[in-house]
Amino acid sequence: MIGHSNAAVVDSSLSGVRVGVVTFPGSLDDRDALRAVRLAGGTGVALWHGDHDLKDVDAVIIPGGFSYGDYLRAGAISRFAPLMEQITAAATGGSLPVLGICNGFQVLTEAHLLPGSMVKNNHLHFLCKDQRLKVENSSTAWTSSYAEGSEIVVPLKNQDGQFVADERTLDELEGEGRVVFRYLGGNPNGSRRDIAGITNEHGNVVGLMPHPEHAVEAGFGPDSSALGEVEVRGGVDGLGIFTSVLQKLVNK
Amino acid sequence: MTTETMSKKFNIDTVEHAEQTPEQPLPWAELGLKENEYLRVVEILGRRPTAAELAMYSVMWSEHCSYKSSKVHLRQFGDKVTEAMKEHLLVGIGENAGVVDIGDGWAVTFKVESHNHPSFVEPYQGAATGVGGIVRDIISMGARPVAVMDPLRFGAIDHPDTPRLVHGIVSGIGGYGNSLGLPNIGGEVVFDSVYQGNPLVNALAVGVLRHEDIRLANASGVGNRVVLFGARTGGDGIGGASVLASESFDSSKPSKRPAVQVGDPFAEKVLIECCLELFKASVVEGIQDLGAAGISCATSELASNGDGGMHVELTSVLLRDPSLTPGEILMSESQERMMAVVTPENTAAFEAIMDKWNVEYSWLGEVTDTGRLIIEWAGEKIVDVDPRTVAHDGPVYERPYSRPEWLDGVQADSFAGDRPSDLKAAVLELMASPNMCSKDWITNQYDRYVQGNTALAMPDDAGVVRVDEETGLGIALSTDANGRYSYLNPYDGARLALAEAYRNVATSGAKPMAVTDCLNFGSPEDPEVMWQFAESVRGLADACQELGVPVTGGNVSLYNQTGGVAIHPTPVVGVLGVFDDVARRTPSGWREDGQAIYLLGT
Amino acid sequence: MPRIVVDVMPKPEILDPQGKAIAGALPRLGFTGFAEVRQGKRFELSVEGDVTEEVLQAARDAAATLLSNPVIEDVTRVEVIEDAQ
Amino acid sequence: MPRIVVDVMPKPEILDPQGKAIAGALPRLGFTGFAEVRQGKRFELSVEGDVTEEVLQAARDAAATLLSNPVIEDVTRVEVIEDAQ
Ligand SMILES: Nc1ncnc2c1ncn2[C@@H]1O[C@H](COP(=O)(O)OP(=O)(O)O)[C@@H](O)[C@H]1O
Repeated sequence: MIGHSNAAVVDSSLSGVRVGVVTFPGSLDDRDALRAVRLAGGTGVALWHGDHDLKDVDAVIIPGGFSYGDYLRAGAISRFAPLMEQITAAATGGSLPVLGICNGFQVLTEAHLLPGSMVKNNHLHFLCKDQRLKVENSSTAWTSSYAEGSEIVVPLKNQDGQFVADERTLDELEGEGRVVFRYLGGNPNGSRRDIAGITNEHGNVVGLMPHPEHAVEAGFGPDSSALGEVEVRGGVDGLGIFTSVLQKLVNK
Repeated sequence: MTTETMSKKFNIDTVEHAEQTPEQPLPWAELGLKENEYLRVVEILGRRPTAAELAMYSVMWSEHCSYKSSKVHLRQFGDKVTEAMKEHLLVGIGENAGVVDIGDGWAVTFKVESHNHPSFVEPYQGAATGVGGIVRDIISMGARPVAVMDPLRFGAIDHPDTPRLVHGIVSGIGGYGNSLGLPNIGGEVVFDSVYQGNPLVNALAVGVLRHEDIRLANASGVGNRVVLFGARTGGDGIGGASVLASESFDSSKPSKRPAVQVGDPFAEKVLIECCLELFKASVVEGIQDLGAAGISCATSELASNGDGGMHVELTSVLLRDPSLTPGEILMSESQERMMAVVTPENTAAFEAIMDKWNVEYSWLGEVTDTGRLIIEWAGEKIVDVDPRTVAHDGPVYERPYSRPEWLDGVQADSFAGDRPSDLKAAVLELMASPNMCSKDWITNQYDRYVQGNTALAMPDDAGVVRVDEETGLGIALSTDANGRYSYLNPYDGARLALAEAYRNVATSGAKPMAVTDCLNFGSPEDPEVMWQFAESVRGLADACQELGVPVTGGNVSLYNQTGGVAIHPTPVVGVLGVFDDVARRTPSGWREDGQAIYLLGT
Repeated sequence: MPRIVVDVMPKPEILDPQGKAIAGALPRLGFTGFAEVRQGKRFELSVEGDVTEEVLQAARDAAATLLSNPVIEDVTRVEVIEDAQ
Repeated sequence: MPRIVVDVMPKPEILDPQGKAIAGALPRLGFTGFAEVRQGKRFELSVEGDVTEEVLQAARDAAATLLSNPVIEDVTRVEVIEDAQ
């Protein structure tokens, strides 16, 4: 059975890779993202939104949550955080790998590091479920551990998760292979073209609505995996996101 | 001084003024005090109270804050506890929440509370602020909140008002809890027409802490400073106190005070992180959350649990609504506020943490050795009381109770239908009833993953959360109640509620350790309701003793009735269990083919 | 198509967490001089046909019952607006 | 205190899930005759002191950068309003 295989994945050479996780006021899954980096074998570094210091990290994760309560628009206020300037500068050229999860994805679109935007789910409710996804692009900094076209199950949990963009942008994303994750088994929130995650033109910046950091540890993940049968809460399909970036940076 | 403060000062009812105008009529009845209670206040003070004192006594002596009708019965939870049951109790009944030792230097604090009436008036905000309030209780013990649960009761599923309540309450609980990053690990949903005009919204929160981090609500150390931080104080929740709008009592100026409180989960999330940083840096001596009765409660409880007195300047309170009078400021129930006691040496460190999290604060005064709680308004004394008389010496009632006459009839009325011929159809019908069918449509609106430690949640009978990542040490929680059983037999109903929650925790694989409860009943002034209450408490206390688990805290919610009709007695019981390693938890239900099925018990 | 605008604002005495978050952010972004921000809702209802007094009344009723929560919000405007085009 | 109003509406080509839900609910509640509903936001910024051209410009800039997201929303109005009192 899959699910008890965590330990086997860890590769000690990865521990030198430093992955920063930014905490904004209202971030919720920041400690979870740090744990995911650690379980994947890397070193997690806590970053503070108000600092101007990226602490020499090799990659950055903008975690989920409700930064500033998401009252205005999800991610709208956070994008102006001092640390976002550093991140934007380093990410734009294609060098710094940046992953935005859920609220982090929203921050990246607000900061124009990724196109499109998120609006309320079409059913208007918060939705928490184990979501099946297709990995459409395995050449990004965050997906190289997966085979192209492979399927994974990771938790989805949000209120403003409906990805929207104009047709031209959508066509462009599709044409350039920049749709990274697509919902399978029914569209959970009305996202255009079932898009769950996208990347920029360099493949270093990736944003997705579902939460891979909640499918990295057997016993605390989803009840299912696209890779085979699992124990109760044994799904660890999200771990590949974190090993991807660690491996890429180690081999650099 | 602003002109606003000036004009308020002009009208202010000072202690001196109270001494000079003993005959001044006061609106004590409008504030909910009974005549004997008012006379008792006069006796304690040796004069008439000032408007501000009246405000404090009236809220602190309300049923909600003083437990005046339930106290005599609740004592059994303490009386029936044995030394063995107390072995793992670090903090027992009486504090904001009980604290249980779970080993390896870890402790857990948990409590369930009601927000029934506000949720009927404004379902979303009522439920949201219910979650907010119980979470602040947990923070104030020094703990990081790690999960919430929500036992709910609604009226009939097909009643036209039910959708408003169900959707509002569920989104309110989700909206607030999800935004705080607290996994929702369980709860209940029951539909029954007795709850039509009186839904029950109980919210449970659980937090974890190291033994050395336990904080208590007391103000000690002469010269230590008292600080209020978090949200600004507005006119929230003091609609009924609008009689205090003009504290010279000579004007009928209408007061526009919102009876409804709006929650700000973002402010609370920041408050959680900021409090945890305060605890880690050891910069607070005592801390108290502000809930019902606001500053009245926080100052009088902190002062009376400490060893001296307290001196407070009320104009220092940061206001959202500058027109508030001193009495209203004392009664305001604005959410997302905390009060702390800080040594002078630690003030700079305290302020640095507030600034980091962008939390507003104001220094209100200091701890004294006078034994008095003195509150001033721009230097004029408006409150001068012994804080114990406000916080602890409220009235206690031995309300009459009697077994309802209708009970025998109800108990005799057994079900006499024929055994259904088509068992399959009967099972299907049963399973499709609103109380039996899947609750996914609710639980899917709650985040059960956040924090990454949830080992079991929906659809399992108990929620399980890991506490220590190194060892797997963790806890299980379940809440249960059955109002129908309790209606038929309140003594056994309470015992069954405990037994069910206890079983749910035990079958998950945890060792049951402690109990919290939320006792939802009708009016204590009705002797039959009072009997249901007395029987339920007796049943719960007896059952706790039999099972060897102590009640560590909880909440009493009375007056749950519409017109003359009370809800079914609904004692919601929460049981906490401990795992040495959550990897050993057992989910409910069968997952694989070929497993053998056994039926255990009688 | 003619439109009716409905503006709904949080009651002045009620806490407005959304407005508060924005008011906190403005000075950090260099926008000073604003004392307070309140965030409300603006609805635009397109009307099929002419805006008769009846339709306007329906909009007023909808504003009071569906579009606003009278416990915490005020309807501050129900008005026909001219279409820009 | 003088106030500046900022209205922000979802772009016409972007689906507005909340407006759509309201449009669906209206006829169920007996409010007919409405073809479409769009739900936007209305901000009221209270200004300390006078509303100079500078302050108004700050409000316009805040509207364009913080209060709206140009990918999905249009700022339809930035205007000083008279205080009722
Ligand atoms: N209001 C609620 N909040 C959170 N979880 C709930 C709520 N109501 C029910 N649940 C969860 O849904 C699952 C099924 O509930 P229920 O059908 O009541 O189970 P049971 O009948 O076995 O007690 C349980 O895990 C329970 O904790």
